[in-house]
Amino acid sequence: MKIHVYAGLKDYFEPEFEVEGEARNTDELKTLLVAINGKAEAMLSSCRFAVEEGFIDNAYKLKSHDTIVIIPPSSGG
Amino acid sequence: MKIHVYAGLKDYFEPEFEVEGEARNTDELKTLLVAINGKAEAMLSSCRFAVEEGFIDNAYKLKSHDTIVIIPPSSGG
Amino acid sequence: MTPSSSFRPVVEGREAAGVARGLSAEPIDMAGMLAGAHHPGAGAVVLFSGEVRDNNRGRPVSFLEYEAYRPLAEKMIGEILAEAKSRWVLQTAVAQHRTGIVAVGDTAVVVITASAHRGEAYAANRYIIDRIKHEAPIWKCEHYADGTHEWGNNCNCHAVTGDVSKHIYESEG
Amino acid sequence: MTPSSSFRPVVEGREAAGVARGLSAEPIDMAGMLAGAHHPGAGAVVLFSGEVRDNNRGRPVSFLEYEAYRPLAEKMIGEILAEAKSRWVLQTAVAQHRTGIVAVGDTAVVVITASAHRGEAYAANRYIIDRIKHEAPIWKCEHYADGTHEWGNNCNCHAVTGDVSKHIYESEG
Repeated sequence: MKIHVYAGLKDYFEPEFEVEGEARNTDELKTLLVAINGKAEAMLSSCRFAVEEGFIDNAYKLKSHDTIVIIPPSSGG
Repeated sequence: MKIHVYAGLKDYFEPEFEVEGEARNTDELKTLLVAINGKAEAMLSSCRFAVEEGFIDNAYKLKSHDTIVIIPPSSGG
Repeated sequence: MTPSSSFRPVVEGREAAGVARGLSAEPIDMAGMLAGAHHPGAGAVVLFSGEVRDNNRGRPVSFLEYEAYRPLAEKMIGEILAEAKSRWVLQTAVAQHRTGIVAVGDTAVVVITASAHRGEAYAANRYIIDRIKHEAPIWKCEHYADGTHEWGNNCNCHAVTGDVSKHIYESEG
Repeated sequence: MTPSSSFRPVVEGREAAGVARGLSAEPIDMAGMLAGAHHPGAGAVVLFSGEVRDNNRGRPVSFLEYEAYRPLAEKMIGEILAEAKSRWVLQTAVAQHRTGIVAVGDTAVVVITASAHRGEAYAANRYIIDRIKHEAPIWKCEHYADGTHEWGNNCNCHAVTGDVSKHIYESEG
Protein backbone atom coordinates (compact mmCIF):
# COMPACT_ATOMS: atom_id res chain seq x y z
CA MET A 1 0.00 0.00 0.00
CA LYS A 2 1.47 3.34 -1.04
CA ILE A 3 1.35 6.28 1.38
CA HIS A 4 1.77 9.97 0.56
CA VAL A 5 2.16 12.46 3.38
CA TYR A 6 2.23 16.25 3.41
CA ALA A 7 3.34 19.21 5.46
CA GLY A 8 4.22 18.47 9.10
CA LEU A 9 3.93 14.72 8.57
CA LYS A 10 7.09 14.93 6.46
CA ASP A 11 8.94 15.55 9.73
CA TYR A 12 8.09 11.93 10.63
CA PHE A 13 7.85 10.05 7.32
CA GLU A 14 9.22 10.14 3.81
CA PRO A 15 6.86 12.06 1.50
CA GLU A 16 6.08 8.80 -0.36
CA PHE A 17 6.61 5.29 0.93
CA GLU A 18 5.16 1.76 0.99
CA VAL A 19 3.78 0.10 4.11
CA GLU A 20 4.01 -3.64 4.52
CA GLY A 21 1.54 -5.48 6.70
CA GLU A 22 -2.21 -5.81 6.97
CA ALA A 23 -4.42 -2.70 7.27
CA ARG A 24 -8.10 -3.14 6.44
CA ASN A 25 -9.14 0.37 7.38
CA THR A 26 -7.69 3.73 8.41
CA ASP A 27 -7.58 2.88 12.13
CA GLU A 28 -5.44 -0.15 11.36
CA LEU A 29 -3.28 1.93 9.03
CA LYS A 30 -2.73 4.46 11.82
CA THR A 31 -1.54 1.61 14.07
CA LEU A 32 0.96 0.51 11.41
CA LEU A 33 2.20 4.07 10.99
CA VAL A 34 2.64 4.61 14.73
CA ALA A 35 4.66 1.38 14.77
CA ILE A 36 6.97 2.95 12.17
CA ASN A 37 7.32 6.24 14.06
CA GLY A 38 5.64 6.62 17.42
CA LYS A 39 6.32 10.38 17.50
CA ALA A 40 3.73 10.87 14.74
CA GLU A 41 0.88 9.54 16.88
CA ALA A 42 -0.49 12.88 18.08
CA MET A 43 -0.41 14.43 14.63
CA LEU A 44 -1.98 11.37 12.99
CA SER A 45 -4.95 11.67 15.34
CA SER A 46 -5.81 15.03 13.75
CA CYS A 47 -5.34 13.89 10.14
CA ARG A 48 -7.84 12.94 7.50
CA PHE A 49 -7.28 10.27 4.87
CA ALA A 50 -7.99 10.40 1.17
CA VAL A 51 -7.81 8.16 -1.86
CA GLU A 52 -7.40 10.14 -5.07
CA GLU A 53 -9.80 13.10 -4.87
CA GLY A 54 -12.04 11.84 -2.10
CA PHE A 55 -11.83 11.69 1.66
CA ILE A 56 -12.31 8.26 3.20
CA ASP A 57 -13.31 7.31 6.72
CA ASN A 58 -12.75 4.19 8.75
CA ALA A 59 -15.62 2.41 6.98
CA TYR A 60 -13.67 2.47 3.71
CA LYS A 61 -12.05 -0.90 2.95
CA LEU A 62 -8.43 -0.28 2.05
CA LYS A 63 -7.18 -2.12 -1.05
CA SER A 64 -3.59 -3.19 -1.51
CA HIS A 65 -3.26 -1.13 -4.71
CA ASP A 66 -4.66 2.07 -3.12
CA THR A 67 -2.48 5.12 -2.69
CA ILE A 68 -3.49 6.61 0.64
CA VAL A 69 -3.00 10.34 1.11
CA ILE A 70 -2.69 11.50 4.70
CA ILE A 71 -3.92 15.03 5.19
CA PRO A 72 -2.98 17.10 8.24
CA PRO A 73 -5.22 19.99 9.31
CA SER A 74 -5.32 22.84 6.77
CA SER A 75 -3.51 26.13 7.17
CA GLY A 76 -6.51 27.48 9.05
CA GLY A 77 -6.69 30.92 10.69
CA MET B 1 -29.17 84.75 4.29
CA LYS B 2 -27.57 82.63 1.55
CA ILE B 3 -28.90 79.15 0.85
CA HIS B 4 -27.15 76.35 -1.02
CA VAL B 5 -29.09 73.24 -1.97
CA TYR B 6 -27.98 69.94 -3.44
CA ALA B 7 -29.25 66.92 -5.32
CA GLY B 8 -33.04 66.49 -5.37
CA LEU B 9 -33.62 69.88 -3.77
CA LYS B 10 -32.40 71.43 -7.03
CA ASP B 11 -35.69 70.25 -8.54
CA TYR B 12 -37.40 72.84 -6.28
CA PHE B 13 -34.87 75.64 -5.78
CA GLU B 14 -31.94 77.27 -7.52
CA PRO B 15 -28.64 75.73 -6.34
CA GLU B 16 -27.73 79.03 -4.66
CA PHE B 17 -30.10 81.81 -3.67
CA GLU B 18 -30.85 84.41 -1.00
CA VAL B 19 -33.87 84.30 1.29
CA GLU B 20 -35.42 87.50 2.56
CA GLY B 21 -37.33 87.54 5.79
CA GLU B 22 -36.76 86.58 9.38
CA ALA B 23 -35.55 83.06 10.28
CA ARG B 24 -34.00 82.65 13.72
CA ASN B 25 -33.56 78.88 13.46
CA THR B 26 -33.85 76.01 11.01
CA ASP B 27 -37.57 75.42 11.71
CA GLU B 28 -38.31 79.02 10.79
CA LEU B 29 -36.07 78.71 7.73
CA LYS B 30 -38.03 75.63 6.61
CA THR B 31 -41.24 77.65 6.90
CA LEU B 32 -39.76 80.37 4.69
CA LEU B 33 -38.61 77.80 2.13
CA VAL B 34 -42.00 76.08 2.00
CA ALA B 35 -43.53 79.51 1.37
CA ILE B 36 -41.24 79.80 -1.68
CA ASN B 37 -42.06 76.32 -3.01
CA GLY B 38 -44.62 74.24 -1.17
CA LYS B 39 -43.75 71.12 -3.19
CA ALA B 40 -40.42 70.93 -1.37
CA GLU B 41 -42.07 70.41 2.02
CA ALA B 42 -41.82 66.62 2.18
CA MET B 43 -38.20 66.55 1.09
CA LEU B 44 -37.23 69.36 3.47
CA SER B 45 -38.54 67.32 6.39
CA SER B 46 -35.85 64.69 5.71
CA CYS B 47 -33.00 67.18 5.24
CA ARG B 48 -30.24 68.23 7.56
CA PHE B 49 -28.75 71.71 7.70
CA ALA B 50 -25.11 72.75 7.84
CA VAL B 51 -23.04 75.88 8.13
CA GLU B 52 -19.61 75.45 6.60
CA GLU B 53 -18.30 72.06 7.70
CA GLY B 54 -20.66 71.45 10.60
CA PHE B 55 -24.23 70.25 10.94
CA ILE B 56 -26.54 72.53 12.86
CA ASP B 57 -29.81 71.76 14.61
CA ASN B 58 -32.77 73.93 15.54
CA ALA B 59 -30.94 75.26 18.60
CA TYR B 60 -28.41 77.02 16.36
CA LYS B 61 -29.11 80.76 16.05
CA LEU B 62 -29.01 81.64 12.37
CA LYS B 63 -27.02 84.77 11.55
CA SER B 64 -27.82 87.02 8.59
CA HIS B 65 -24.35 86.48 7.09
CA ASP B 66 -24.50 82.65 7.37
CA THR B 67 -24.54 80.48 4.29
CA ILE B 68 -26.90 77.64 5.08
CA VAL B 69 -26.34 74.36 3.28
CA ILE B 70 -29.37 72.10 3.02
CA ILE B 71 -28.45 68.45 2.88
CA PRO B 72 -30.86 65.78 1.63
CA PRO B 73 -30.41 62.16 2.76
CA SER B 74 -27.20 60.57 1.43
CA SER B 75 -27.02 58.09 -1.41
CA GLY B 76 -27.62 55.28 1.06
CA GLY B 77 -28.07 51.63 0.08
CA MET C 1 -14.57 83.95 1.69
CA THR C 2 -17.65 84.06 -0.48
CA PRO C 3 -20.14 81.23 -0.63
CA SER C 4 -19.78 80.99 -4.41
CA SER C 5 -16.13 80.02 -4.07
CA SER C 6 -16.28 77.95 -0.92
CA PHE C 7 -19.40 75.89 -1.48
CA ARG C 8 -19.14 74.77 -5.07
CA PRO C 9 -19.78 71.06 -5.50
CA VAL C 10 -16.71 69.07 -6.37
CA VAL C 11 -18.06 68.13 -9.78
CA GLU C 12 -17.41 71.60 -11.08
CA GLY C 13 -13.66 71.66 -11.22
CA ARG C 14 -10.72 69.41 -11.79
CA GLU C 15 -8.82 71.23 -9.07
CA ALA C 16 -11.44 69.94 -6.69
CA ALA C 17 -10.49 66.28 -7.18
CA GLY C 18 -9.23 66.08 -3.60
CA VAL C 19 -8.00 62.52 -4.06
CA ALA C 20 -6.09 62.50 -0.83
CA ARG C 21 -9.14 63.56 1.12
CA GLY C 22 -11.70 60.98 0.06
CA LEU C 23 -13.35 62.50 -3.01
CA SER C 24 -12.20 62.16 -6.59
CA ALA C 25 -13.60 63.79 -9.71
CA GLU C 26 -11.40 61.45 -11.77
CA PRO C 27 -11.63 57.65 -12.20
CA ILE C 28 -10.40 55.90 -9.06
CA ASP C 29 -7.05 54.13 -9.40
CA MET C 30 -8.20 51.00 -7.61
CA ALA C 31 -5.16 48.89 -8.54
CA GLY C 32 -2.87 51.65 -7.30
CA MET C 33 -4.79 51.97 -4.05
CA LEU C 34 -4.65 48.20 -3.59
CA ALA C 35 -0.92 48.07 -4.30
CA GLY C 36 -0.43 50.77 -1.67
CA ALA C 37 -2.41 48.88 0.94
CA HIS C 38 0.12 46.10 1.57
CA HIS C 39 1.78 46.18 4.96
CA PRO C 40 4.22 43.66 6.45
CA GLY C 41 2.15 43.51 9.63
CA ALA C 42 -1.16 42.97 7.83
CA GLY C 43 -2.25 39.44 7.06
CA ALA C 44 -5.61 40.46 5.63
CA VAL C 45 -6.54 43.13 3.09
CA VAL C 46 -10.20 43.68 2.20
CA LEU C 47 -11.31 45.86 -0.71
CA PHE C 48 -14.87 46.97 -1.40
CA SER C 49 -15.77 48.49 -4.76
CA GLY C 50 -19.21 49.99 -5.22
CA GLU C 51 -19.96 49.87 -8.93
CA VAL C 52 -22.64 51.30 -11.19
CA ARG C 53 -25.29 48.75 -12.13
CA ASP C 54 -27.02 48.70 -15.50
CA ASN C 55 -30.44 48.92 -13.88
CA ASN C 56 -32.28 50.45 -10.95
CA ARG C 57 -35.18 48.25 -9.87
CA GLY C 58 -35.39 46.92 -13.41
CA ARG C 59 -35.19 50.29 -15.21
CA PRO C 60 -32.22 50.44 -17.61
CA VAL C 61 -29.58 52.91 -16.41
CA SER C 62 -27.19 54.73 -18.80
CA PHE C 63 -24.87 56.25 -16.20
CA LEU C 64 -24.84 57.79 -12.73
CA GLU C 65 -23.86 61.25 -11.59
CA TYR C 66 -22.56 61.89 -8.09
CA GLU C 67 -22.64 65.25 -6.39
CA ALA C 68 -21.02 66.03 -3.04
CA TYR C 69 -21.02 68.88 -0.57
CA ARG C 70 -17.30 68.72 -0.62
CA PRO C 71 -15.98 70.30 2.62
CA LEU C 72 -18.31 68.32 4.83
CA ALA C 73 -18.06 65.08 2.80
CA GLU C 74 -14.26 65.09 3.02
CA LYS C 75 -14.34 65.90 6.71
CA MET C 76 -16.83 63.11 7.41
CA ILE C 77 -14.94 60.48 5.39
CA GLY C 78 -11.83 61.39 7.35
CA GLU C 79 -13.72 61.10 10.63
CA ILE C 80 -15.26 57.75 9.66
CA LEU C 81 -11.82 56.34 8.77
CA ALA C 82 -10.41 57.64 12.06
CA GLU C 83 -13.30 56.12 14.00
CA ALA C 84 -12.70 52.76 12.29
CA LYS C 85 -9.03 52.94 13.28
CA SER C 86 -10.03 53.57 16.86
CA ARG C 87 -12.41 50.58 16.92
CA TRP C 88 -10.10 48.06 15.21
CA VAL C 89 -6.32 47.69 14.90
CA LEU C 90 -5.85 48.56 11.22
CA GLN C 91 -2.64 49.02 9.26
CA THR C 92 -4.61 50.61 6.43
CA ALA C 93 -7.99 52.35 6.16
CA VAL C 94 -8.58 54.38 3.01
CA ALA C 95 -11.63 55.40 1.01
CA GLN C 96 -12.31 57.23 -2.22
CA HIS C 97 -15.71 58.29 -3.54
CA ARG C 98 -16.26 59.51 -7.08
CA THR C 99 -18.03 62.69 -8.01
CA GLY C 100 -19.34 63.51 -11.46
CA ILE C 101 -20.35 61.05 -14.18
CA VAL C 102 -19.65 57.36 -13.60
CA ALA C 103 -20.38 54.81 -16.35
CA VAL C 104 -22.10 51.44 -15.88
CA GLY C 105 -19.58 48.91 -14.54
CA ASP C 106 -17.24 51.64 -13.27
CA THR C 107 -16.33 52.19 -9.66
CA ALA C 108 -18.17 54.83 -7.64
CA VAL C 109 -16.53 54.19 -4.28
CA VAL C 110 -13.63 52.12 -2.95
CA VAL C 111 -12.81 51.20 0.65
CA ILE C 112 -9.64 49.29 1.57
CA THR C 113 -8.80 48.01 5.04
CA ALA C 114 -5.82 45.97 6.22
CA SER C 115 -5.35 44.25 9.56
CA ALA C 116 -3.38 41.44 11.13
CA HIS C 117 -6.41 39.13 10.93
CA ARG C 118 -9.30 38.97 8.53
CA GLY C 119 -12.16 39.40 10.99
CA GLU C 120 -11.12 42.97 11.74
CA ALA C 121 -10.43 43.83 8.11
CA TYR C 122 -13.92 42.70 6.99
CA ALA C 123 -15.73 44.33 9.91
CA ALA C 124 -13.95 47.66 9.55
CA ASN C 125 -14.46 47.69 5.79
CA ARG C 126 -18.19 47.14 6.14
CA TYR C 127 -18.43 49.75 8.89
CA ILE C 128 -16.70 52.37 6.74
CA ILE C 129 -18.79 51.85 3.60
CA ASP C 130 -22.07 51.69 5.53
CA ARG C 131 -21.36 54.96 7.28
CA ILE C 132 -20.13 56.74 4.14
CA LYS C 133 -23.21 55.62 2.20
CA HIS C 134 -25.68 56.63 4.90
CA GLU C 135 -24.06 59.73 6.34
CA ALA C 136 -21.64 61.52 4.01
CA PRO C 137 -23.29 64.32 1.98
CA ILE C 138 -22.89 62.60 -1.37
CA TRP C 139 -25.86 62.10 -3.70
CA LYS C 140 -26.48 60.14 -6.82
CA CYS C 141 -28.59 60.95 -9.85
CA GLU C 142 -29.69 58.01 -11.99
CA HIS C 143 -29.67 58.82 -15.68
CA TYR C 144 -31.97 56.35 -17.41
CA ALA C 145 -31.76 54.91 -20.91
CA ASP C 146 -35.00 56.74 -21.78
CA GLY C 147 -33.29 60.13 -21.23
CA THR C 148 -34.92 60.94 -17.90
CA HIS C 149 -33.02 61.37 -14.68
CA GLU C 150 -33.83 61.11 -11.01
CA TRP C 151 -32.02 62.15 -7.83
CA GLY C 152 -32.63 59.74 -5.10
CA ASN C 153 -32.66 56.10 -4.18
CA ASN C 154 -31.40 57.61 -0.97
CA CYS C 155 -31.02 56.56 2.61
CA ASN C 156 -34.49 56.34 4.10
CA CYS C 157 -33.59 55.40 7.67
CA HIS C 158 -35.26 58.50 9.13
CA ALA C 159 -38.64 57.08 8.12
CA VAL C 160 -38.00 54.32 10.69
CA THR C 161 -35.82 56.07 13.27
CA GLY C 162 -37.71 59.37 13.22
CA ASP C 163 -34.40 61.26 13.23
CA VAL C 164 -32.48 62.36 10.12
CA SER C 165 -29.23 61.76 12.04
CA LYS C 166 -30.04 58.19 13.14
CA HIS C 167 -29.33 55.32 10.76
CA ILE C 168 -29.91 51.59 10.61
CA TYR C 169 -26.91 49.53 9.53
CA GLU C 170 -27.70 46.12 8.06
CA SER C 171 -24.33 44.84 9.30
CA GLU C 172 -25.31 45.52 12.90
CA GLY C 173 -28.70 43.87 12.55
CA MET D 1 -1.51 6.07 -13.54
CA THR D 2 1.26 5.83 -10.99
CA PRO D 3 1.14 7.61 -7.67
CA SER D 4 4.43 9.35 -8.37
CA SER D 5 2.90 11.18 -11.34
CA SER D 6 -0.59 11.74 -10.01
CA PHE D 7 0.07 12.83 -6.46
CA ARG D 8 2.96 15.24 -6.74
CA PRO D 9 2.37 18.46 -4.81
CA VAL D 10 1.77 21.46 -7.02
CA VAL D 11 4.94 23.17 -5.84
CA GLU D 12 7.04 20.79 -7.88
CA GLY D 13 6.28 21.98 -11.37
CA ARG D 14 5.40 25.03 -13.30
CA GLU D 15 2.98 23.01 -15.42
CA ALA D 16 1.03 22.46 -12.22
CA ALA D 17 0.15 26.15 -11.81
CA GLY D 18 -3.52 25.36 -12.38
CA VAL D 19 -4.50 29.01 -12.27
CA ALA D 20 -7.96 28.41 -13.61
CA ARG D 21 -8.65 25.81 -10.96
CA GLY D 22 -7.83 27.66 -7.77
CA LEU D 23 -4.11 26.99 -7.23
CA SER D 24 -1.22 28.98 -8.62
CA ALA D 25 2.50 28.28 -8.35
CA GLU D 26 3.14 31.78 -9.75
CA PRO D 27 2.41 35.20 -8.17
CA ILE D 28 -1.32 35.93 -8.26
CA ASP D 29 -2.38 38.63 -10.73
CA MET D 30 -4.68 40.36 -8.26
CA ALA D 31 -5.23 43.49 -10.40
CA GLY D 32 -6.11 41.30 -13.37
CA MET D 33 -8.52 39.21 -11.32
CA LEU D 34 -10.12 42.38 -9.98
CA ALA D 35 -10.43 43.92 -13.46
CA GLY D 36 -12.15 40.73 -14.60
CA ALA D 37 -14.65 40.78 -11.73
CA HIS D 38 -16.70 43.77 -12.94
CA HIS D 39 -20.21 42.93 -14.06
CA PRO D 40 -22.96 45.34 -15.18
CA GLY D 41 -25.41 43.65 -12.83
CA ALA D 42 -23.10 43.78 -9.82
CA GLY D 43 -23.19 46.84 -7.59
CA ALA D 44 -20.73 45.45 -5.07
CA VAL D 45 -17.36 43.78 -5.53
CA VAL D 46 -15.46 42.50 -2.48
CA LEU D 47 -11.84 41.33 -2.64
CA PHE D 48 -9.98 39.55 0.13
CA SER D 49 -6.21 39.20 -0.03
CA GLY D 50 -4.46 37.00 2.52
CA GLU D 51 -0.90 38.27 2.78
CA VAL D 52 2.29 37.06 4.43
CA ARG D 53 3.03 38.83 7.70
CA ASP D 54 6.55 39.61 8.90
CA ASN D 55 5.98 37.79 12.16
CA ASN D 56 4.20 34.81 13.66
CA ARG D 57 3.27 35.45 17.29
CA GLY D 58 6.17 37.87 17.54
CA ARG D 59 8.80 35.64 15.86
CA PRO D 60 10.31 37.31 12.75
CA VAL D 61 9.31 35.49 9.56
CA SER D 62 11.45 35.53 6.38
CA PHE D 63 8.95 33.92 4.01
CA LEU D 64 6.23 31.27 3.85
CA GLU D 65 6.01 28.12 1.81
CA TYR D 66 2.67 26.65 0.82
CA GLU D 67 2.16 23.03 -0.14
CA ALA D 68 -1.09 21.59 -1.49
CA TYR D 69 -2.51 18.19 -2.23
CA ARG D 70 -3.44 19.45 -5.62
CA PRO D 71 -6.24 17.25 -7.01
CA LEU D 72 -8.31 17.47 -3.84
CA ALA D 73 -7.50 21.14 -3.13
CA GLU D 74 -8.64 22.20 -6.60
CA LYS D 75 -11.77 20.08 -6.38
CA MET D 76 -12.63 21.52 -2.95
CA ILE D 77 -12.05 25.14 -3.96
CA GLY D 78 -14.36 24.56 -6.92
CA GLU D 79 -17.00 23.01 -4.66
CA ILE D 80 -16.75 25.84 -2.12
CA LEU D 81 -17.22 28.46 -4.87
CA ALA D 82 -20.19 26.52 -6.24
CA GLU D 83 -21.72 26.26 -2.77
CA ALA D 84 -21.33 30.03 -2.29
CA LYS D 85 -23.10 30.60 -5.60
CA SER D 86 -25.96 28.40 -4.46
CA ARG D 87 -26.32 30.30 -1.15
CA TRP D 88 -26.09 33.84 -2.55
CA VAL D 89 -26.86 35.42 -5.93
CA LEU D 90 -23.34 36.18 -7.15
CA GLN D 91 -22.20 37.48 -10.53
CA THR D 92 -18.61 36.54 -9.66
CA ALA D 93 -17.00 34.10 -7.23
CA VAL D 94 -13.34 33.32 -7.85
CA ALA D 95 -10.43 32.24 -5.68
CA GLN D 96 -6.73 31.63 -6.14
CA HIS D 97 -4.33 30.17 -3.58
CA ARG D 98 -0.56 30.26 -3.97
CA THR D 99 1.71 27.27 -3.64
CA GLY D 100 5.46 27.46 -3.16
CA ILE D 101 7.46 30.31 -1.67
CA VAL D 102 5.61 33.55 -0.85
CA ALA D 103 7.53 36.59 0.41
CA VAL D 104 6.51 38.86 3.30
CA GLY D 105 3.86 41.33 2.08
CA ASP D 106 2.96 39.16 -0.91
CA THR D 107 -0.42 37.60 -1.50
CA ALA D 108 -1.00 33.97 -0.54
CA VAL D 109 -4.71 33.79 -1.39
CA VAL D 110 -7.28 35.98 -3.12
CA VAL D 111 -11.08 35.70 -3.08
CA ILE D 112 -13.30 37.99 -5.16
CA THR D 113 -17.09 38.08 -5.03
CA ALA D 114 -19.54 40.32 -6.85
CA SER D 115 -23.25 40.74 -6.22
CA ALA D 116 -26.05 43.21 -6.78
CA HIS D 117 -25.81 44.40 -3.15
CA ARG D 118 -22.92 44.53 -0.74
CA GLY D 119 -24.34 42.37 2.05
CA GLU D 120 -24.20 39.28 -0.16
CA ALA D 121 -20.77 40.10 -1.58
CA TYR D 122 -19.22 40.44 1.91
CA ALA D 123 -20.95 37.37 3.34
CA ALA D 124 -20.06 35.13 0.41
CA ASN D 125 -16.47 36.36 0.40
CA ARG D 126 -16.02 35.57 4.08
CA TYR D 127 -17.69 32.19 3.68
CA ILE D 128 -15.34 31.21 0.84
CA ILE D 129 -12.10 32.21 2.56
CA ASP D 130 -13.10 30.64 5.88
CA ARG D 131 -13.89 27.32 4.22
CA ILE D 132 -10.77 27.33 2.04
CA LYS D 133 -8.56 28.09 5.04
CA HIS D 134 -10.11 25.45 7.28
CA GLU D 135 -10.89 22.69 4.81
CA ALA D 136 -8.80 22.72 1.64
CA PRO D 137 -5.66 20.54 1.86
CA ILE D 138 -3.20 23.42 1.71
CA TRP D 139 -0.48 23.85 4.32
CA LYS D 140 1.93 26.54 5.24
CA CYS D 141 5.48 26.32 6.49
CA GLU D 142 6.82 29.36 8.34
CA HIS D 143 10.46 30.04 7.55
CA TYR D 144 11.87 32.15 10.36
CA ALA D 145 14.59 34.77 10.27
CA ASP D 146 16.76 32.51 12.47
CA GLY D 147 16.87 29.87 9.72
CA THR D 148 14.46 27.43 11.32
CA HIS D 149 11.15 26.43 9.81
CA GLU D 150 7.90 25.03 11.11
CA TRP D 151 4.87 23.48 9.45
CA GLY D 152 1.77 24.37 11.28
CA ASN D 153 -0.19 27.21 12.76
CA ASN D 154 -2.98 25.05 11.44
CA CYS D 155 -6.68 24.76 11.92
CA ASN D 156 -7.26 23.34 15.39
CA CYS D 157 -11.05 23.11 15.34
CA HIS D 158 -11.02 19.34 15.92
CA ALA D 159 -9.69 19.95 19.44
CA VAL D 160 -13.05 21.59 20.19
CA THR D 161 -15.43 19.75 17.86
CA GLY D 162 -13.89 16.31 18.38
CA ASP D 163 -14.17 15.66 14.64
CA VAL D 164 -11.46 16.42 12.07
CA SER D 165 -14.21 17.20 9.54
CA LYS D 166 -16.11 19.69 11.75
CA HIS D 167 -14.98 23.30 11.86
CA ILE D 168 -15.84 26.44 13.77
CA TYR D 169 -16.24 29.56 11.65
CA GLU D 170 -15.74 32.86 13.45
CA SER D 171 -18.08 34.54 10.97
CA GLU D 172 -20.94 32.30 12.07
CA GLY D 173 -20.27 32.85 15.77
